Amino acid sequence: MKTRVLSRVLLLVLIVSMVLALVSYSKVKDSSEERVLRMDIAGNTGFPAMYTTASNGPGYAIMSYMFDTLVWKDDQGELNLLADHYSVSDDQLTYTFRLREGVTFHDGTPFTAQDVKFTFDYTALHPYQWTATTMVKEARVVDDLTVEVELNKPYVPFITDVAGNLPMLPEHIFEHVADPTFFTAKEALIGTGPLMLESYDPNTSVYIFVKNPAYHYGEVQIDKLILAPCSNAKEALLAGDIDAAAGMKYVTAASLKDTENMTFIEGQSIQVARLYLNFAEEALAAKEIRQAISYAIDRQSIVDKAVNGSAIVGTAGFVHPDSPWYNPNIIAYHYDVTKARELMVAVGAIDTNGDGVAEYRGQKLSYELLASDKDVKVCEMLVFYLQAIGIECVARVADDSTVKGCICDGEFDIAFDKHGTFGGDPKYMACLATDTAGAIRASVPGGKRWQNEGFDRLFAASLLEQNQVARKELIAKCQEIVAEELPTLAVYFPVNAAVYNNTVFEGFYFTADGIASGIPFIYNKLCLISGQWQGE
Amino acid sequence: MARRVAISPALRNITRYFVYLLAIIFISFALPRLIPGNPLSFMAGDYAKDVPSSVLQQFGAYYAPDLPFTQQFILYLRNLGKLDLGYSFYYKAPVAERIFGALKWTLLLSLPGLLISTGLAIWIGVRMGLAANDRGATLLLPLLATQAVPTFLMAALAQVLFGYKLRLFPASGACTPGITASSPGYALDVLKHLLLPLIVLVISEVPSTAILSYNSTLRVRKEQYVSFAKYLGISEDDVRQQFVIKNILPEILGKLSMQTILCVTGSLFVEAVFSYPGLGTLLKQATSYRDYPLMQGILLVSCLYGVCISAIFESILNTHTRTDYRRKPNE
Amino acid sequence: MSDLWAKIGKLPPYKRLCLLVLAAYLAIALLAPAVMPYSARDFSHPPLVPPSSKHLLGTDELGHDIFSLLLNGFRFTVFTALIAGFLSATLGTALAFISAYCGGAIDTALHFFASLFLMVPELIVIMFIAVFARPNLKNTILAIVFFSWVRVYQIMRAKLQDCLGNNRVVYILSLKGNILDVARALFLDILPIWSSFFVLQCNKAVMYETTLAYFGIGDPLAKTWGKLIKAAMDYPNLYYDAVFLWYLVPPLVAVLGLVVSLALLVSGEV
Amino acid sequence: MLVLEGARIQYSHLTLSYPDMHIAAGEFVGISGASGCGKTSLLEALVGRDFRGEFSCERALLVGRDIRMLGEARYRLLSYCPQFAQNALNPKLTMRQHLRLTLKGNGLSYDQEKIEVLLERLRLSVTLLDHYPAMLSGGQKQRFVLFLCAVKQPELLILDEPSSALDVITLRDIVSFLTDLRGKTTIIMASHSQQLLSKAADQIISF
Repeated sequence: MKTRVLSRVLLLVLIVSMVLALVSYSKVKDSSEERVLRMDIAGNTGFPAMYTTASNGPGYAIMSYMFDTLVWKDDQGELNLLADHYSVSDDQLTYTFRLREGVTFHDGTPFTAQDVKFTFDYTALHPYQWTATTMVKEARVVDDLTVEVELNKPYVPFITDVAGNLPMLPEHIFEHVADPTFFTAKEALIGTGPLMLESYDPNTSVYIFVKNPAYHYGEVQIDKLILAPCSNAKEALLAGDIDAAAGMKYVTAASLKDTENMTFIEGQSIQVARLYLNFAEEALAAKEIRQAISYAIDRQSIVDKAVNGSAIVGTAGFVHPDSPWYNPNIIAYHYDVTKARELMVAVGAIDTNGDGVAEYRGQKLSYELLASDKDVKVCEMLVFYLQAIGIECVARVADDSTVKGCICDGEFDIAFDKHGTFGGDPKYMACLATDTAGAIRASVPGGKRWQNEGFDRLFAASLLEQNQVARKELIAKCQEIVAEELPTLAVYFPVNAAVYNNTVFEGFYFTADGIASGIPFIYNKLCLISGQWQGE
Repeated sequence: MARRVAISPALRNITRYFVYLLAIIFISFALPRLIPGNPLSFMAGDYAKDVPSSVLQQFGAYYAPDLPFTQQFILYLRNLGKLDLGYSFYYKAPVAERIFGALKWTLLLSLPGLLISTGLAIWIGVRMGLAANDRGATLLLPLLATQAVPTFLMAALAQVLFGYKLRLFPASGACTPGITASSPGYALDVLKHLLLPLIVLVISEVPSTAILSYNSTLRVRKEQYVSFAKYLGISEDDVRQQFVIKNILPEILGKLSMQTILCVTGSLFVEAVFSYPGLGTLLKQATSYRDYPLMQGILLVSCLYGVCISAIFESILNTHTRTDYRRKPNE
Repeated sequence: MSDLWAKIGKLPPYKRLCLLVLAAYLAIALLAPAVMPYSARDFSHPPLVPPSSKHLLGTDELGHDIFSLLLNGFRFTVFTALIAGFLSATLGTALAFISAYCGGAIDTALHFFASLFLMVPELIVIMFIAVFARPNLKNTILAIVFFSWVRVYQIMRAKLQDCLGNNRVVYILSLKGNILDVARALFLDILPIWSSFFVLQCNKAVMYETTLAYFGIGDPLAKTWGKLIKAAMDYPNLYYDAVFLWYLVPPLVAVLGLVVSLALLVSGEV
Repeated sequence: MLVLEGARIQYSHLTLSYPDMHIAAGEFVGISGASGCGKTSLLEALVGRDFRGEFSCERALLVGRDIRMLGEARYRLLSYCPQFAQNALNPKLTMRQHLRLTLKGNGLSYDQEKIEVLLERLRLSVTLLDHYPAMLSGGQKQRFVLFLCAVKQPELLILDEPSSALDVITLRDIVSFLTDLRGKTTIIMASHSQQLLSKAADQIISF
């Protein structure tokens, strides 16, 4: 009996020492001189080729490490990337791009005007989900490095929306590809970008890139970039498992502000969190009730408490207050319950039977409030505020996809959701117009929507107006209509933040108006060119 | 009963399992279709304008959302007959390939977890049950308390404490990013990443089995043959192994069968916290991106696995009880 | 009544302690509205205040008084547990009785469904339900019952099949008694097992509730302990400045206390 | 061998007291008395493991040592064959496994010849060794229990109602088996049957 106990104890000691040995072994880091930068990524973003990458922000950003567009943005704003310079014809119909000299694809093939033409031709055949190229009539090769793009009709945001979004494909590879959405061979990743994919593991969602030594825009400052999912970015960053945390919540990032070696950066706000109202509900279709709702919601408190100050209070005109397009003269709708109640009474929404819920034309103002399970706190506050003016809401939370899906299908009464692409050119206001072409899908609710001829006319005119001052005037008028009519209610504009370890790499920034169509992350590839490697 | 004698038990079992199979195929077909909203609405992400038409075609050809329900089901059966689970439009890869890629990691984590936890649980439970004067019951409190701590909480605490603060183990992932199957030290690296999730999984799984074997032991212990074994002077280890464990085994096997079924998804919480690339993580990804073929495939594979496991355990239990022993010599 | 007291008197001391704890839980659950210093819906307090005499357990990010939320959680969790436990123990027993009494095709069918339940990994089903069920308290309870009746059914069925074989029942059957007579005759045999199951299922219900809360099933605004724990876990700076001491630990201890007492009460019985 | 003085058993509603006993080595003692007079209670209290009552006595010595202090070690010295031995065998083990474990536990080696002789005396066939308990009849089980008790070569063999599940013929076998053991082993046998006791025992103590 004694010997058995002894042997068991010995076995235990053996196991423990093995484990400890294993663990101590892990401390030995490979001491190669490679400059490896490690960042976090929010889960799997698909096979990172142009047509196969996930249709979310990180999906595009990761793809853009390998593929360049004609123009691009850094923290200052627009710059020419594959284009050396471009010009626009007076009728706004023809764009002439002069390409940068000496650019090659990762496999050594030179990048020429023919590739640009091919890309426009190819996307006409195989629509690209990130940007529509339907307005392009024809792309013509002028010479090896010059290409002309002719449009069907003027499209003012062409440079930001198309030239700044559309990755240039190598003709010699894609000319043979019939269906690019299922093309996941290694060749599908050959572009002109600063990085080349070394490996992608769909199981672990780890992306490893190596530098493109022949990058045309400058020397890449790192040798390797590793992107891996990380469930606790803050601790991982402090522990040195990652060098930069891109997908950190604002509050978490802010808590690292004063930490040694950590740099906290705050992005521009290019997202909107807003209330969708279903106009099939008679009461919600009444302008006065929408205005009452707007007065009844204390947006400042929501920003302070529900999102811990990581946002800017929403404006009624659906344009960001920091934007050059913002019209400061619109109605502000400061929190005012008395006024809200007055509006309700004026329009006849009164609680007649004393159950605490108002009725409007015989119908009880009792709704379901749909929101993402990430926004339960906002949801709780909204329910509370609406209750105060006699609108009863039952909260229903679901995951992001369900919420977006229900909004797109019109299966909601009142919904709260966030979406991006809310910066830069105000073309995103298309989601409020009758003709929603050009708006991202997630921002257009299904079912019965707000429709206003005056707005439609002004907005359509703004898309064609070439004079900036006149266009600004049109957009300002649009905002006035929106603020008065309140087709949607912008609750707040979230602000993104990131933290990185400045002893490893210095020079991350948030891109002006977001990467490409407004992606609010620090994944801009040009950080890797302009930044400096700090580690030894 | 007499009428049934004509059908052999083997045939009856096969029929039964065939019906189970149909039932789970139907479940895997029906559940994803119960999700509200048009599947196509979900596919466009936050920034995308529209879903590529070829993806839609591919999806429509397999999932056929516009056909009537019965025809969809027939199509599904036909595809399954061809062993075609469809194409994941999020990963742009065959569903089967993605599932087995993830299943590999899940099993790597949960099978050892299951073996260790069951072994440990029986060891603890039987010892508790056999301890003199009910002293074993004192261990009941910590076991129950451990059982009551939600697994996700335990995992998160362990990760912060051992992974990040004490740096004893790698805190997340299945291997160091950058190390591939061909690099030297791969196996060791995988093992290191496995340890912390495994420990959490084992700790979360031990209490229920331990309490079960404790209760069973208490019952068996009251049996006359255990007392008699003592009277005969049979050694304590033999009493434990040959008299107690052998007799609580059927119950443990029943439990084990359930635990093994839970294996495929039971480690979900642990996987989620440690970013471990298993089936649970895949399912979460699939549901959040509404990758219907993938969701359907995961449901089918995990339910199939469940049926197989319970068939295996049932046959083990049957052979076990058959030799046992309940047969009278003249029967 | 005196019978009950005698039974309690016979219990080992630790079980009596469990009963005491459970009685305390029930009392707090009943008294909570009177004792709560603030309403659970009141978020007007400054957010993230450490414990003070005004806020015994501080406030959360929105500005709820955590102590009030905790008391409120007693109501939700204790009553959810009681209802779900009662329903699943009763449903399982009733089905088991039907199964054992009728036998034949009905038994085969019920047993088939029960086995199917055990074969389908439940987390998978939970995740699907999370996507399509409307979250409210009723659905939480239904979900709990849905997942937990099977075990009761299986064990009860075996026990009832034994019981139905015994003489007394055979006697009633021979007198052409109907199903109700049999049920009445077996009532006293079933009751103790049922009550053990009831306690056990209450216990399971509490644990399910925390898990379901993690998946976002249930009324999003009902402040159950599961929701409180999840809220605490989502708070990014939980492990700094000892916040977890008043944010995470109290609901966790409350859950542990309930689960452990319920489990200890029936330990060694089922 | 065994000394017992002033033994009393206290149940909640009942008190039993016993006459003093002095049993010498090699003796065959019968304990007689009507059902319910406490024979089994005494034996359980002295050597059993599942006794649920309060036992008190002035002296209880087994080979000169206090039996209450011996604990599990007492089973090195004595064999106890409980009443209703139908459930005394592990359903998951064959008779041979029972035998092997018993020998192992007592540090004895497997002596084919001796075992066959013992089995023969109890009129048990050697082939039965590979049977599971469920495959044996009640009488066979009873005899196997006795066989296992004997095979460990105890100094003291205690039997409680060995006749309970036996017909007259097997009873005769058992009596002759026990009488053969007399002299080598001290035997205490409790039975309500005066006839059985008077046939076998040297001394009969009546309660």
